[in-house]
Amino acid sequence: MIPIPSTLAQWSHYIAACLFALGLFGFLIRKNGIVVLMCIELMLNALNLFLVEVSMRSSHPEGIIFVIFIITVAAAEAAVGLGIILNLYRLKGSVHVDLFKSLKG
Amino acid sequence: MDNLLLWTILLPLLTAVVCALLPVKVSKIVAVASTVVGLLLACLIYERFIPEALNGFQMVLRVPWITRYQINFALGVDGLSLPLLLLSKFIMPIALLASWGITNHARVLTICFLVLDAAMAGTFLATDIFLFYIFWEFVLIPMILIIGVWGSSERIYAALKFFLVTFAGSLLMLVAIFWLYTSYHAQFGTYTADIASLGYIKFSTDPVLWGLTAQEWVFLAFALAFCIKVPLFPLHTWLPDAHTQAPTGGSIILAAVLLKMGTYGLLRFCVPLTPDAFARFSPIIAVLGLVGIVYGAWVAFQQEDAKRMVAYSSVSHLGFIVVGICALSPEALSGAVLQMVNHGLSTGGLFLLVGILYDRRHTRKLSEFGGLAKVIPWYAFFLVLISCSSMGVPGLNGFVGEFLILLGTFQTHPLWATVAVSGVVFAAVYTLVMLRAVIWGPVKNEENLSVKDINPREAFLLGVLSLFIVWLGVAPQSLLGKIKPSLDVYWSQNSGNRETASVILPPRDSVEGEAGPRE
Amino acid sequence: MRDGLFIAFGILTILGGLGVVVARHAIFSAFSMVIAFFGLSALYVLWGSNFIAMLQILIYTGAIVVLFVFVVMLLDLKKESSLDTGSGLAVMLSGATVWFFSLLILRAMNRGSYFASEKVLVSQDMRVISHLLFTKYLWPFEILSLFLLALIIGVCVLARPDSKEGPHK
Amino acid sequence: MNNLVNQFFVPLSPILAIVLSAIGVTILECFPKVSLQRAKFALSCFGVLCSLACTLFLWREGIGAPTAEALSVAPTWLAEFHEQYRLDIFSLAFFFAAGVFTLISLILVHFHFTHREGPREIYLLVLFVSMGIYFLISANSLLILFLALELLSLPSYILVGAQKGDHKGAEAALKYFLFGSFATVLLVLGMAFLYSNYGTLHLTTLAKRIADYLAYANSPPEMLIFTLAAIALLIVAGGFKVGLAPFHMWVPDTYEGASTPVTAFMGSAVKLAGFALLARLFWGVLLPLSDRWVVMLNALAVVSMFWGNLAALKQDNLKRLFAYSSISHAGYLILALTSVSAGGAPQFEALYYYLFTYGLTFLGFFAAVSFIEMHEKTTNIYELSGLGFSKPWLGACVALLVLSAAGIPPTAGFLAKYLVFLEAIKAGHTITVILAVVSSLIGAYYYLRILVYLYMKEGKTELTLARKQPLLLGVIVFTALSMLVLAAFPKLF
Amino acid sequence: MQVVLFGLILIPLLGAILNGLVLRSKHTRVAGGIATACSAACFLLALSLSLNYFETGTPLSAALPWMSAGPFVLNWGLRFDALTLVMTLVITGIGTLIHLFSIGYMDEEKSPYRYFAYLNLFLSAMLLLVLGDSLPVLFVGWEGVGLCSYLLIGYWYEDIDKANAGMKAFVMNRIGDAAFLLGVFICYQQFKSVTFTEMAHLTATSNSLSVWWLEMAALCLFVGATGKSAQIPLFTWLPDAMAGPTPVSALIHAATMVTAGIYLVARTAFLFQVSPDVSQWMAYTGAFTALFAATIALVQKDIKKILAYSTVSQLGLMFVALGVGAYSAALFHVMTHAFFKALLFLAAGAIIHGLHGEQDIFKMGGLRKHFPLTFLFSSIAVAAICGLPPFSGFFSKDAILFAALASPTGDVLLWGVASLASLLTAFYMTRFYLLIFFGDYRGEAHPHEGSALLWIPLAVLAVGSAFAGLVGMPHGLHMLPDYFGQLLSPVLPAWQETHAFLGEIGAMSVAVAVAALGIGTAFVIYRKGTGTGEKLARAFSPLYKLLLGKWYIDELYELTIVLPFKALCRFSSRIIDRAIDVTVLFPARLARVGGTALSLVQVGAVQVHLWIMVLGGLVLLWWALRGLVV
Repeated sequence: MIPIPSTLAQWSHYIAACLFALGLFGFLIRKNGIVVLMCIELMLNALNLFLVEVSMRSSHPEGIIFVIFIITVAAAEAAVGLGIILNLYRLKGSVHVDLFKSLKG
Repeated sequence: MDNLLLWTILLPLLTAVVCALLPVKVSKIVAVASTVVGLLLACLIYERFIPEALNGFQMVLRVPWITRYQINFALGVDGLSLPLLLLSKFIMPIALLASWGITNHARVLTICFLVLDAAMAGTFLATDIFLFYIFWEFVLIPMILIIGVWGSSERIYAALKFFLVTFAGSLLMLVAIFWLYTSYHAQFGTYTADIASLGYIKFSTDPVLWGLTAQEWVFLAFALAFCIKVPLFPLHTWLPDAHTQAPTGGSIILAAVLLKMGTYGLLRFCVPLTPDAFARFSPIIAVLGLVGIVYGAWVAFQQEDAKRMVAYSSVSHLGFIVVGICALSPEALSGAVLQMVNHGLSTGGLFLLVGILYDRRHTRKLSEFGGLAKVIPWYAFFLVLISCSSMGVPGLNGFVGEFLILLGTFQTHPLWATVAVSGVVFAAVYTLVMLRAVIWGPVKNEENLSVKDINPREAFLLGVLSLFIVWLGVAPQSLLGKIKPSLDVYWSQNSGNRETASVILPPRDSVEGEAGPRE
Repeated sequence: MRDGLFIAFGILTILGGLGVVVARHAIFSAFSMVIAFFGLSALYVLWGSNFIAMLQILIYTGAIVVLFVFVVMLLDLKKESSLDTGSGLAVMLSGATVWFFSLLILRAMNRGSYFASEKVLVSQDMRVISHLLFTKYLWPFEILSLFLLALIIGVCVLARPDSKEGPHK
Repeated sequence: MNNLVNQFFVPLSPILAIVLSAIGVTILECFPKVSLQRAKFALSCFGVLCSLACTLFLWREGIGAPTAEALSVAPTWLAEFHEQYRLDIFSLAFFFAAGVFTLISLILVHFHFTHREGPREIYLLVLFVSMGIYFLISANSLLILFLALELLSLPSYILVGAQKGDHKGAEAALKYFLFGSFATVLLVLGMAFLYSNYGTLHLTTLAKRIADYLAYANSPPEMLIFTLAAIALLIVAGGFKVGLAPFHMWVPDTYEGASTPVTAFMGSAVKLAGFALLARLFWGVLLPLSDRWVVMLNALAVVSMFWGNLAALKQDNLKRLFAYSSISHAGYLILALTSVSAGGAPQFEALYYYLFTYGLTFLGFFAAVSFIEMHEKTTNIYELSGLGFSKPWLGACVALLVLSAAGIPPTAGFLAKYLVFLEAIKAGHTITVILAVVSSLIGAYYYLRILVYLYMKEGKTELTLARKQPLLLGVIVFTALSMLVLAAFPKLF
Repeated sequence: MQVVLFGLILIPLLGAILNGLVLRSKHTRVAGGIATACSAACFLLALSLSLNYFETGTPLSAALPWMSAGPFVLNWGLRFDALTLVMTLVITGIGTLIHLFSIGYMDEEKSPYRYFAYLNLFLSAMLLLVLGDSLPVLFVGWEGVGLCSYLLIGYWYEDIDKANAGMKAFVMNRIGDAAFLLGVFICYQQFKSVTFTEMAHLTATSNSLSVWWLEMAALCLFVGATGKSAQIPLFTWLPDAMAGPTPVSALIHAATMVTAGIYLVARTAFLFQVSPDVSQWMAYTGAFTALFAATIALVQKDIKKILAYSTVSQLGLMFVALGVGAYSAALFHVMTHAFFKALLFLAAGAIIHGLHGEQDIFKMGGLRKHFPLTFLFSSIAVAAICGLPPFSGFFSKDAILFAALASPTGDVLLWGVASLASLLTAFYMTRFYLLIFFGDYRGEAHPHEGSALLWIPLAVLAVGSAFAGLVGMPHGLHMLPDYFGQLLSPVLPAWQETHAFLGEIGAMSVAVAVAALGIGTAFVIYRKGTGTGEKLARAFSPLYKLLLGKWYIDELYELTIVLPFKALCRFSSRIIDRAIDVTVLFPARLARVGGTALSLVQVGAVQVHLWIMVLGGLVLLWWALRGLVV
């Protein structure tokens, strides 16, 4: 039984939020497909941090379980995302996402 | 399955399926035969219809359908629907035969007509508001196909316009139907889609939006749908296009039956379901009808295209019917119902005649014709006769309806009748101008000299139409007498206060056990 | 001590995240991501969730980032001359959106009430978690296995080089 | 043993059938040198058929979820399993729909990829997506919802980009993937918020706690902050999945870019899953807060209807056109979702009926598109010219399907709209319904355009059937007929 | 016996159908024979009915159901009373003669069956008009005769002017008909019945009637009558109607149809009795129409136009009689006028036929040699119309003039105007007579007398013109009883003689003097052909042109009514309808614009799409949390 440090309790979710915001920002503005994927990972990690915080604060293990699943899924998503990016690279020789806008209107 | 009403709907549908499988020529014959049988069925219904049975619908059929919402497949016939059923069944073989000459995709055309037949019969016979709506909208589909596939050059535009404008109105009606339906549920704790039962809804008198009460909104939603279909004055612009572009058979049905669905709807829904709102708004609608009478005639007078002229004349004629409905006097009511039939015969006949001319000359421009009385005397004879019916020459059917409408309207609203009477004059103007342009005068155009007179098939159609035109002019009592008691009841229930009416008459739900509100 | 560590690793994490977003070359983004993940796992340790911290290092840093780096290397992307962010307007709009978005989230996190707020930490060690995984969360766990099977097959489909082979050849 | 059968295998049988057939297909995949496509197709179909049969069996036998008493004497793991696995009438109904959609999609896939190159594993991927849908439908925990959603999403990203060398497919996959993963992030964020507020991932418990929270008279509004934020985020995530504006931007691009049967599958089964997710969350959990989310969802529904219908007016590509149409239909479906009067129970029937008929319409139409694509190589609306006469039966079926999509009587599409609107009016959403009605008027125009091309334009060439395609034509006829049958006998549901 | 009443209508109707639809004979004699036979059968039937009436003295009536709606019940009710008797005899009698004449006149026609079918149809409608026992039934005949008139005027439809004349007649009649209908509605509103007997009965007995409404009814019916009987302001169609075959002009536009208005007013006399203002108006309208038409007739050159304006003028006189309450005098004049005007028209027809279509009297002259019989009969007719005793016109016109003077509602002005009209009538008829039959022949065509079919009817009519007046001798002469008045007395109210400055004999003397003056003046001017007349015309050139141009009433109507109406129609069709169409379709256009805009939003760049999604989520989040965190 260790008391929660006040900084941890007060600032942890700030870090999560910052990370999330950074991820989201990068997600929206970066044109390199791979970096965009990384930004998604950043956002997921921010969520993980938040979930761990919640779970630990309440001494409740479900959040941790959730985090484990999220990590797994994130890995899978990264794999699929990279596969898709690879596919695109094969077609166009670039991973610049704005090159792919033939579908519109 | 021994219900006649059901067969009036089923028969054409089954025939449509059969026709889809048969060779084209056979399918045409089968279709005509089937519609003739349909007509006989309608006659049988007419025969079995008991005028004195005052309590609502007769030959009722009720099959549970969506039980969860108490929606039934319910059919019935009363004095309002009987004439229109007869009309639609009568017009159908005529329309089919009028389209006999169409050779491209003739089988599909036949099927469209048959489906239309079923849908129209269903519209007039449905006593369940949901079923009514289904048929009401379903009519549009075969009709736009008929216009859009077999029409003239601008057919697609006309078909889309026809569909979208009429669909627009009916969608708002749908919302009103929902509203009625849920209100009934809120008030009586049970659902019903029975049209008569929905009349028991008590509306609050508080305004809900823009100072109008719920009842008025419901009324407006219904009225919009029906007035577009009629079509009432500012909502009429789809009609000339649809009529002009449609093939002859389509025009005939459109004019003869489809427009009547609007006036029928006004009578069937707007008046009984929302009586107070009707009382409040009927002057506006009547004024629009009056404007339509006059305006339709004026515009018809200016038309170059024969079909457009007849179309605008429909606007004018239907104006009479609307005014008659709004006047809500027993004479005008009978007149309006009769006039629906009359207009169907005369305008249907006119479209047939224009179509015959179009078949021969491939133009409908009035200026292309002239002097045809010399070349095709029989055609001229029928044109004059049916034109006379259209402009209400007494002794023919058009007069009886118009006369009763005006007579009845004058009893409640002398001013309306006075304005409407001017329509009689204008009708003569544009009809006579049309006659002059087509059959009188010298034969100016060489091509007109080789025009052939009507063939036996056309002569038969025109003859039958003329026969009924004269018949209804001379002996309208055969129809009026059948529907009179029913209309009298209708009138007494819907004019003034309902309490006295219910004292005079047995309550509506005493005959149909299920009709009334259930606890 | 814990506070100091927390602040340090927190800053490290955020800097790592920033690096991911602003690095010009993808490979630097990947390396920044390693820094961020490392900081995060440290934070997990501080929160007392050693198991997650371990997973973070193993899976994220060890597998995912490696995957990224591998792909970046494979694709041989040239170093971009400027940050590939699109027009300034887009950046500003996105920035404003993100700022407002995170503001809302953050304030929600600040004001929202957590379901329990005993100021204590209970160690969630591996035993507890694995027990849960194999009893209460066995069903999701099995689904996860199917998920991974699907993933393997899917990635196979994606990554397989163009085969001119039709299904019925 | 009997217990195990009755309380585990039997309730799980619809899913098990799919899983087993998927494993079977996986085994078949191990022999890449042999062309086993037909066998895989047959096995997949067999699995789905078995699943359907199991569903119907369970339906007839009265759902089949064990009772509380039965569970109290059952082994712990079984009780814990049933805590996570939810088998109710909702699940069964959605199982059935998902099964039917999957089966038809499989047929479409089979047809499509018989004639062109595609991955061998496509049936397997479809089965995985379908599996994900089944899990999602029967989920009783946020965790499983999340997992199942991923299980159905990842293979569908791959399905979209499955055709090698197809620029459009690859682009569509990228867009779908980016949207999907971002939606996942938001979904998880929402779930995390719910979890942080209530401390559980279990849906039933969650629902109970929310109800308790609200019942607790002095609960300050701050207590609901996480829940409300979660509502917003779940709407975004679910809205993405069902293609609700403004989270729909991927839909046109992806539907256009994906191969036709995949689009059909996504537009029917995946959309169904999206609604299962939304219904599970908003009806199962957040119902007491309906006054909060109904407004939001209704607003989005209206935006969706108009956005979809208006944007569809300009489209000439049938797939894109139906993509926009599906956006507007998402709006109508959301209306069914929000038709919960205060304190009233949600009206499951309307939503389900709409989903089912719409799914069939979509599948049937895309079967026809697939057919046309095979002959004409494009999916442009012009390819339909004159089809109504050159192929009267096919044309009639397409016309019927289009009419149903437009919601014109006497098709099931109309009845579906009718029920949805009725429920919405009952719930008091009159203005929304009026707007919905106006938007369906706009929509009628582009559906009519299809009808115009079918019947009113001259066809360029006569379509000649390259090969007999009984299955595909069977699908088209079946879906078209079901539009009439479902309308005539809605009691089948 | 009652069935016989329907027979009166059905026989000519069957004749029409037989001729027009079944046989369609191209031989004038066959078609004409059938038609004439039908007409003659009607005459015999009418005669037997009349005899029956004379014997029993009770009206005969018959009814078949027509329509019923609510409380309104209407029958095809026919009633044969004294008024009907007179009209029926005139119609069938003169009708038969004219049918007969037509056989000779239309001998070179290509489709005579059409002509005779129309003629029989007309007879049927006209009989229905006079037999109908209620306003609507009367109206059926009323419109029926209008239709036949339209068809017959436009019989030679290949000449577009003739078709136009028919149309003009129909439309102008329709204006009157509209008013007629309003009158019917008012009657129904007041009496809850539309049969004449009931209405008359109620007028006499009921006190719940609104006099104002009754006056309105009378006014409406009068307006209806002005349409059919060509009174101001609806008279311009009648001269144009001369485009039809001359026998038609004789039958329809002189003898029978145009008098339907008179008949209507007489039939609804009970209404006009209680509407003195309307009666007064009617009298003045009639008087001024009489004068007005007479002035125009003074200078016309077309033989039929002169007769047409003369008809208008004579009808005006009848309305004067009706207006002052002398219904029986009006009817009397209807009868005598039918004889002499039909005779005049038929004579004109014989001449036109003999001159191969020449109608300009300035190109005639001296025809008494070529048409001796026609000349003889015309002389009688002219004498009658000028009012020379003892020809029929004298008695009837005198009765009217005296009534205009001595009736309670009459006055000197009325009498003066009517007498002036008589003076002018005498003048222009004498001019007509002199220019045609005397002097030298000024035309080119070779004149010849027609066949017996042409002159036999003339002879019969001449007898009528000469002696028909004797049945209505004025009391003042104390020679013969007023059979005519006695016959009609059960049906028509009598007028009360009041003291005037002239007695009956005095008025008669003045009338004769006036006639003599007119004849004398004309004789002075036209004795030697056209010379003096032309000089006078030059002397009074503006007036002459005004009269020759018929006071330019047609042009006035064209300018004030027809052109504005056409402009209005064009405006409605080209501007208003277009505007409505654009307005109705505006939402559709708007939707297309919206669709285009939304397609533009879909730019294809994935991050823009994502940004929109984020924005949407942001708005949702803000909405969900508003008030709590922001």
